[in-house]
Amino acid sequence: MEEYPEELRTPPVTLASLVGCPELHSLISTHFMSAQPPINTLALPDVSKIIYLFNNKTDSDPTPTAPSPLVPGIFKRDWLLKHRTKLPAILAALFPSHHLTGDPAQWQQLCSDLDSIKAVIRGRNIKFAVVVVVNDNVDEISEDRMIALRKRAEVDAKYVIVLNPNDAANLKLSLHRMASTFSELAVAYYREEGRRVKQRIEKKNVNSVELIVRYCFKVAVYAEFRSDWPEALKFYEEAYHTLREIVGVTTRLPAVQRLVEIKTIAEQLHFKISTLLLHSGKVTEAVAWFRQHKNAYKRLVGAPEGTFLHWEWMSRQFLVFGELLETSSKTTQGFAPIILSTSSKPLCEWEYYPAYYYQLAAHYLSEKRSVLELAISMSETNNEIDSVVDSVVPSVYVGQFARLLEQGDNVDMLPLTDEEYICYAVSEGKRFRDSLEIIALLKKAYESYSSIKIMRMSSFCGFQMAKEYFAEGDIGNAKQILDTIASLYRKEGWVTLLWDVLGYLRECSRKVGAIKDFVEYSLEMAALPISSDTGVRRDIGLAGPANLLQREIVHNEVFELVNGDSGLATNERINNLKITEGESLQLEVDLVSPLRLVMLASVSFHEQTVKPGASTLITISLLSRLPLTVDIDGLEIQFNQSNCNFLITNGQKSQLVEVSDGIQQHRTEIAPSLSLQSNKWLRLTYDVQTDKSGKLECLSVIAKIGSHLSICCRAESPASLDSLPLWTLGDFVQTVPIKDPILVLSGQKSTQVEEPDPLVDLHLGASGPALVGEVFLVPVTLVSKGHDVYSGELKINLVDVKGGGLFSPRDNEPHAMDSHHVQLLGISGPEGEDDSQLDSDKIKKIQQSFGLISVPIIKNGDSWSCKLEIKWHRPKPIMLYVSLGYSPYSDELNTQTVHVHKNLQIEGHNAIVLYHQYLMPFRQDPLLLSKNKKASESDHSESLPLNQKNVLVVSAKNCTELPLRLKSMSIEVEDNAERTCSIQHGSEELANPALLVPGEEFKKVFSVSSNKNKSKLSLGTVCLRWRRDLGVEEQCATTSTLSWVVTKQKLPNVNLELPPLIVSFECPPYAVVGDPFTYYIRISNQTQLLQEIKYSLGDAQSFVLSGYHNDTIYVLPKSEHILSYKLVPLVSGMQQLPKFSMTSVRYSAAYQPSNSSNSVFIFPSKPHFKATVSTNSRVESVVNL
Amino acid sequence: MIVCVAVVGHQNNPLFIQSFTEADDALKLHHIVHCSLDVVDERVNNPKKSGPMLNETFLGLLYPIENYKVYGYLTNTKVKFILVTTDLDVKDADVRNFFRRFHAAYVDAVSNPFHVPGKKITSRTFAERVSTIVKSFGFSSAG
Amino acid sequence: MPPVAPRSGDAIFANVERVNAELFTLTYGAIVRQLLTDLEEVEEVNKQLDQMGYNIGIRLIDEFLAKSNVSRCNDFRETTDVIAKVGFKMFLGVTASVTNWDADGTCCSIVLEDNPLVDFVELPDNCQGLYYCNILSGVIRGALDMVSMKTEVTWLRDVLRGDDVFELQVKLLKHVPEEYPYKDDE
Amino acid sequence: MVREVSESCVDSLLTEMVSCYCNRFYVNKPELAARRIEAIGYQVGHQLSERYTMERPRFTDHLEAIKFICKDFWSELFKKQIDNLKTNHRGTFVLQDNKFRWLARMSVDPSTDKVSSVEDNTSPTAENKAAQSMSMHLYFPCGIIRGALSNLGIPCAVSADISNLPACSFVVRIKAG
Repeated sequence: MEEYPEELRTPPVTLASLVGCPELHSLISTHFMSAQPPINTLALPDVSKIIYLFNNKTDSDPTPTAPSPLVPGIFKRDWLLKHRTKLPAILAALFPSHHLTGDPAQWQQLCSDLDSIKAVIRGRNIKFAVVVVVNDNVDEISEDRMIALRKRAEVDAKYVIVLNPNDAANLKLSLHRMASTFSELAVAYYREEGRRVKQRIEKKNVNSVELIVRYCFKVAVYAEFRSDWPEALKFYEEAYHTLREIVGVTTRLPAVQRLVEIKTIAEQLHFKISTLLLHSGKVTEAVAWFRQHKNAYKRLVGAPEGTFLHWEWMSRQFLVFGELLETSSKTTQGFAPIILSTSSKPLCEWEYYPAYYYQLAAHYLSEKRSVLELAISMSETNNEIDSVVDSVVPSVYVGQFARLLEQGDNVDMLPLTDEEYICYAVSEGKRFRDSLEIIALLKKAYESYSSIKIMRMSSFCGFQMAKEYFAEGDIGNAKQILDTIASLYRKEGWVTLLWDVLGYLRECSRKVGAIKDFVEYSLEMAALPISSDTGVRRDIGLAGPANLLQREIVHNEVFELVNGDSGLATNERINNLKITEGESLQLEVDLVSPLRLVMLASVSFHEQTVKPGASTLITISLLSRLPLTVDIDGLEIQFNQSNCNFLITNGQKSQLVEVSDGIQQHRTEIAPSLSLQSNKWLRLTYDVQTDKSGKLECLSVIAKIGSHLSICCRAESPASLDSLPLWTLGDFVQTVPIKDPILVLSGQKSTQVEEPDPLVDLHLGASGPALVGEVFLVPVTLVSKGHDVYSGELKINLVDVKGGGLFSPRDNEPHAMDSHHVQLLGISGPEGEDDSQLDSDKIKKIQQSFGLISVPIIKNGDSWSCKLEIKWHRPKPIMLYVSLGYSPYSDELNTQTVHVHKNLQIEGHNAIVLYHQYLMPFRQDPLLLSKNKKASESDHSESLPLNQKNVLVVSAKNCTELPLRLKSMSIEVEDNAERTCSIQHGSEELANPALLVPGEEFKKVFSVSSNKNKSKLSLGTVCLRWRRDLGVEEQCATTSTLSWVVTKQKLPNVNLELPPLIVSFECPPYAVVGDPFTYYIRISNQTQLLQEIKYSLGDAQSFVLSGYHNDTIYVLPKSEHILSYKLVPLVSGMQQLPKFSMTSVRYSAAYQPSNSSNSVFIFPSKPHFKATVSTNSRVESVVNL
Repeated sequence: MIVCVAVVGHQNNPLFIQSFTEADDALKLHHIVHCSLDVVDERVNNPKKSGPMLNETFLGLLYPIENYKVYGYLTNTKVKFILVTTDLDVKDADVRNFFRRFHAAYVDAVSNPFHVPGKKITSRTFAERVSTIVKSFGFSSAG
Repeated sequence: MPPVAPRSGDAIFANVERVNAELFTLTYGAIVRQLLTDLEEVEEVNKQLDQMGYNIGIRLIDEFLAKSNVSRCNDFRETTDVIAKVGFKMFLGVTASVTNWDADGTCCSIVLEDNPLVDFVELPDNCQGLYYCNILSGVIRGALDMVSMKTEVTWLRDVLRGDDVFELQVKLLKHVPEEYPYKDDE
Repeated sequence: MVREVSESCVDSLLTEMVSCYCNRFYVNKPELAARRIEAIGYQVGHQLSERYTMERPRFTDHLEAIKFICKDFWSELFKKQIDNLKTNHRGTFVLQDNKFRWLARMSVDPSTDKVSSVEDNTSPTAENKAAQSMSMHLYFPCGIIRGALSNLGIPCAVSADISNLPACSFVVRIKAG
């Protein structure tokens, strides 16, 4: 597109010419440029210059005057340019206002100027406008002056424009008016011009088709000037079609040049048309148009000697259209190509891609190049033509050339003969390096395709590009592109294409003497699955024909090379590839390498696991797809445990293969034969043995071939072997690397070596169930029997047997520590070895349920022990896992560890169950209303009478199977809670810890009284100090050494209420048969209200009594009523007093006193007491109350 | 006349490719076939462009290149048949008919127990059948 | 001559349950291929095919006798004839012919033009030693065994190996004319 | 006209194939035998699907392909269609054949146990031998279905369920991706 003249590439712009007032020109022209539509200005300082502007035109335009019957050319080369730069549509004369208003002389001058201008533009209907430049206020130009001016200038009023550069306000406005006026005039001008030319076409008397073409072109251009695109398109197309008719008709020029001219014109018209189409967004039309353009001229090759011109032209067509398409697709992005499947020749997606056109442009250019080269080789011509060639120049007409002939000072143009022209063209052609151009085109295509992920197409372009690079000797670029392409062809298995690419790559590496690359490419080629002839016979690339024979040739060549055979020296193709002695070449073959075809190693252990020191079988299977049998000198099998590496040498080869350093000490097997036949598994089975535990994996198999080459194949497991490239062998039944049907499916290249049996005993000496709360000690003992223990480590794990997990955030605990049900508190080293020292040098990690502690070196036969401290917060069984990991050897290299595991389930029990009860004062019963309600209500919390002395009995029961020692029992109140009641009891500590045998209870009595008026009473927490009974050493064990376990239990809150009535009984502590005593029943009314009481006293056969059996009484507020009875006991022994029952009418609460409180002991006769001191702890604490 | 036919596997690997030209452009034809796979992908991946012939095995004209026309066919088993011809105006009917017969031949070829699915077709019988189909191209429906 | 004329193979074939031959052909092909992958050695495969054929043969003979109401035939010549004419037809839907009798009537050839087993089949180059249809020879051997004729069946011609027809040579080794167990069933 | 052979050919061939792999090659490695039998079925299914999808537009989705298996494919093989197709719309399909021909034939086939006696008398009791060989037989049709589907571009796993004979249902689990 660049080679087109600018005037052709861009749409034409109106041209206006300004005369006079040069100081304003720049101002005006800049404004016009930015106006819409823009206007180019042609500025003339003063009228005198007009003459020069136009007179040259007068003689250089014969067309209107004498239409010669034979037109020398179709388009004038300069016509378009002229109309854009020289020939204005409007001429505007600028006059300063004072020329109108000033003295007559100035007016005269003005008039004469006007006349001369009119003289010039007379005949050609250039539009005329007058601009009056006012410097100060406008109004001083009198109306009649203006009219006079208009008369003189013969212009319509609206074409006289007043411009005042000084008043900024109106300047813009007036300039704008000026622009619009001008463009209006211009449109008129171009329309008239166009109509004029059109008339010529319409009246059919135009005798030459050339002229019609020219006229159509002009009309179109004029239409473009006034941006009437549809018309422009219409006439360009008309011109184009008419032109097509000329072909073969006209005989104006010699054949070749005639064609050249026509094609050039066609090219311009086509360019215009497709530009217009694309700019109006008609992509599909444009593409269709291009297709027909291409088809119309494709066959017009013309005379054989000029063929290259045709190809060049074609190439340019594609290139230009491609560029147009690209630019337009940039502007109007995302057009969706719809395939017009209705039409007979549907467009297809590809014709919408610029890359498609670049590709073909390149294609034609290479066509051109080949033809041109031919032409050049033939055109060894006489030098008189050559002299002509130098003087050839483009002629006046587009697409024509002439030779310039200077005689003295007058120059004239002579027509060329075709022969001369061809010579000229050829010599021109010589000046260009087509291959660079071709590369550029292909690059555009390549990149454009790959940018829209059309990989195959782009690869194809890339390949051609690479070939060009190669031809140019730019090996670097060539190789780089070829490599990327090769990978695609590999991936999709296009063997023939790959073969070709590899052929080039191979030559590239040959050229730069990259021997490793050369060998790799060669081997890959040789291994390609090309068995039958692929039909690619001729047009073979550097690779030669793709067939078995050629593969074998390549195979032989490369193996001769690596074997350093002297025979190669003669072969000059390979002279810059040499392997010097001692130099070795190692190829790596991994899962992704293309060389996987060349050699593939599948390795399978016969067992999944092995005992250390025991030997297991391993099968190494090699497969090669090279066309010929390869004789391997030695195989080197490498494992992750290098001491297992071994070497297999070829029995037939006498000379010893040198092995890569560090292998010598390893064993060497001798295989009868190591010849690797094409497509046949070479299977070798040997045994390996290791005493190092852990994973034993075969890493790689290195095949040594000849003195230089070694191929290192990554070992693969047969189980995962199916990932071979997808093109591998079509015409063979697939074979498996191993015969054994199981190994084929499951064989692995690695095996697990078990660790040696441990020779250390691990004892967990735990005794009985643990008690909740106490620190439970589990002694761990290590006894070494046969192994020394180095860098030993104990791991301890506590696991909930029920699997519930030891950590339970769900139940919210008052003590954070209780969030663990069972907790590993610590690990105490063996006696004598104290923690601090143990901490200092050894690891010791303790978490809630996990512990890690390092074990010192234990010599064979020695033992070591420590204690685990575990605390239960909940009664639940746990599983204790203890595992010892150690290494039997002191040296750091051999870091193989042996493990011993032990586990033990430990029950956790509650040691002590606490419960409590409340007692009333003796023979006194408050009436607690809540008691009566109890039945109905669900509230089971106890209630106590307000400001009465109450008795609390707390008892602790030993529910274990072993005796416990009790230190103390007390009730503690949380510090924060204010004391709501007073609790008295005896000394915290018991004088000497009480022994509590299993199942036995320990009771302690507290007296509780509350006077504060509170409904609820929080009593605090019972807190019990205890420990296991140590039996024998109980005595010697002083309290200081032994830690006491503290068991706490919060007492439930109790309700307090004021009893309205309190009944208390009074009678002597004992009575004697026969002699009477008084039995008082005291009913005290605690309330402010009068209480009506119904009571009754039942009969009792063991007593005779006097007094009312039942009655109703009234007890006054805050006072008490006493009933007194005389009783005479009749029977001795513990006797029930007569049963008393009463009902409070107010509360409708019936009420019986508890039986316990109303029985009395009757002696048969008067007893005699002696006071004694009891030591019984229980009595004592009662007395305490 | 038909210059090249090819069978391409669902991984775009060539299963069978045969050119029928005396001209020395076999390799070029291989390239053309390979490139045409891009068009097939395009057609299959956004069927809206290919309009009515959605899911039809016959893909129609893939793309025109200098002097060649390339036609495509995609079986239910994602196997592609590519046909390259030099004829300028080809009847769709002929191409369809060609592919139909070609498909039948292909099916018999892959029914050979020794044919490994997804691997090259090396059957001679297939090659022969193909060349007869190719020879008879155009006549079947023309007359 | 047997009292009841044996029904013609076509008649029987028309009446038996028939299935699409493709399934049969492809299945057999798949089996052969699998055997080749598992056993690798062509000779092994031949042996296995023959063995399979034998097992099938000793089973099919019942159905054959039942359907074809061929009364038990003691004469070797007659038997082979029935197998060729009726047997092949009623099972494979193809007819075979018996030729090349030797002088003492203990050896002949069964010739097959057509054979559903080999539709679509082409032997790969590296399987040339394979007797693809070896199962047939096995079947015949097995069937004849059950009518107490010890035979040896070998391939003389094989279309897959480029011959024009299949030719099986059946050689009678020894004929044990004692009652064979199936008498009681009838 | 489509070529045909007697059904007993196919049946005896299958029976023999199964017993060959179960009782001769992999006597006490049933899982290996199963693999082989499945592989054979796979190849057959692969080839048949190629054959039976000729002349028909490409399937747009999995369901279409499955339906094809249930209808045309099945009737080509068994002269009947799958009786019931269920799916969970998450890639699992259950194809039920109320009277699966190959099993039906097998169970009535009197020669099965005789075969076993011919091959090895060390075999366990006849009926669980039959059950075992029946499940072995099923690897073949499973392979066929898998082969057919994977050739249609649907990688999947197929298992058979004979909990209620003679009905047999094949469970197809399509592999994601």
